[in-house]
Amino acid sequence: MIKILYFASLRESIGVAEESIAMPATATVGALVEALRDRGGVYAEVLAVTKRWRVAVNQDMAQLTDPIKAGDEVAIFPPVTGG
Amino acid sequence: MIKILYFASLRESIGVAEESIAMPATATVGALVEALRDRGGVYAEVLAVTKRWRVAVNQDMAQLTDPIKAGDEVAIFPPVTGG
Amino acid sequence: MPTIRIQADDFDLTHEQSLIRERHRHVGAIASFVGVVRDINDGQGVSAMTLEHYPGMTEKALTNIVVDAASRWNVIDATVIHRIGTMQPTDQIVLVMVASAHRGDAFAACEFIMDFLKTDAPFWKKEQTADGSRWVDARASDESAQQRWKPT
Amino acid sequence: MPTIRIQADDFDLTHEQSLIRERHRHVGAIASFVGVVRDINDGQGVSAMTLEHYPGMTEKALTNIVVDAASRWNVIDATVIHRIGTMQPTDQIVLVMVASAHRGDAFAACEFIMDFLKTDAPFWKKEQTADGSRWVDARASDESAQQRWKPT
Repeated sequence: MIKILYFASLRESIGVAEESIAMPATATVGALVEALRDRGGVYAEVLAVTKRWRVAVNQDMAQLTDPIKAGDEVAIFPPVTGG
Repeated sequence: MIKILYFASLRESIGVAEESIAMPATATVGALVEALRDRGGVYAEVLAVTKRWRVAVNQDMAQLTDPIKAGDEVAIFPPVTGG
Repeated sequence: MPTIRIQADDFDLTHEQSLIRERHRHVGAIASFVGVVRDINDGQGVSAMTLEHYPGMTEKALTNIVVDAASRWNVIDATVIHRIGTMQPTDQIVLVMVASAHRGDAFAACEFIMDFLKTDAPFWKKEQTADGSRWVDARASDESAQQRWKPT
Repeated sequence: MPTIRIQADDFDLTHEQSLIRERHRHVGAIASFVGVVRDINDGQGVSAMTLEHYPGMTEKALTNIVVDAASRWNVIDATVIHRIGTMQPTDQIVLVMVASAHRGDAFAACEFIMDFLKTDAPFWKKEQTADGSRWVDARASDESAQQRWKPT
């Protein structure tokens, strides 16, 4: 299982802060986002390719082509605005 | 009369912090420094053209070609080292 | 070596700076940056600001940024404090403090850390305005400020 | 508008910054620089440092520098405090604090003021070392730091 965390506006739109999802052993960040988007509804909306969102894997910023494996912590969030 | 102030190492070398000197009505900073240098001794030494010193007229940094007139306050000092 | 703290409480500039000065006798220059809640943003009045973050990743990201800075400039010590929770206009949000032997390094490292904090540290601001609350949009200017540190 | 002070007494960073924050509700960024007495200079131990200045001209020169900075960047408020007299290693010597709406202006104006203070404000340092006291030489690097602000 892969743990998914949502933050800020994404967390509010989706309505959950955390969930778990099963993925094939050789999945990528892009495949995970695709799987979430395929759920339709708010997922398809907030994760649309035209929207600006970021992904971190195990607390490091990640690219769509980066691999993910069982036990990873994947976070999806809007561009950061701290400071 | 023109008031002359010396600071830091120049004040210590010359041994006075302040003096007054009479100058022609159309004098320049360069002419004043020349007149002081002509005294010889420590003046000639610390105000040598090869030494790095700065001049301010009425509390603004000045050039050798700048004019000076009676009543002006002229300060001569080494390059500044504050901060 | 660097001090990285995420906290709801306010911080005290003099206190943080004294800690650094007491620890190192070779420090000649300390550059600091404090981000403050403004009472206006994008033309609208702001009555309060709430900071959300990603626990764990924030500390990791900030540590990486400070380590990067220390590899580029002389950094004797550094402190980064970022507040979370709800703040009011004029409240302090963030502190970046860098101590070096000389001022050029302190200034550059401090600004570098701030620029990367803005683009890489997982914090999000939500503003309270007369029209309700809104998430603050990321600024393109923050992206370009970060890009200019890229080696050319 | 700017606060310019020459004083023998130490200063308090938090206090100076609070004064600025209380006066202005549009401030989003405060960049500060503190110069500190190092226990070493040019390879020799320093036990004390005495600062001499040119009363009157110092205030005038610092005011001009801050006015120049405010003509180039958004400067909502600025504070410059320079100590005179005798100080020990780890003591604060100088504070330059600049408040702006955004951080780029605060950083640039703060560094600009420090760079010009180093070359244009009439202060002189005398160090106490094991070999006696010596006047500190001006650094070529300070001259070049100042020159880079010239319009190109």
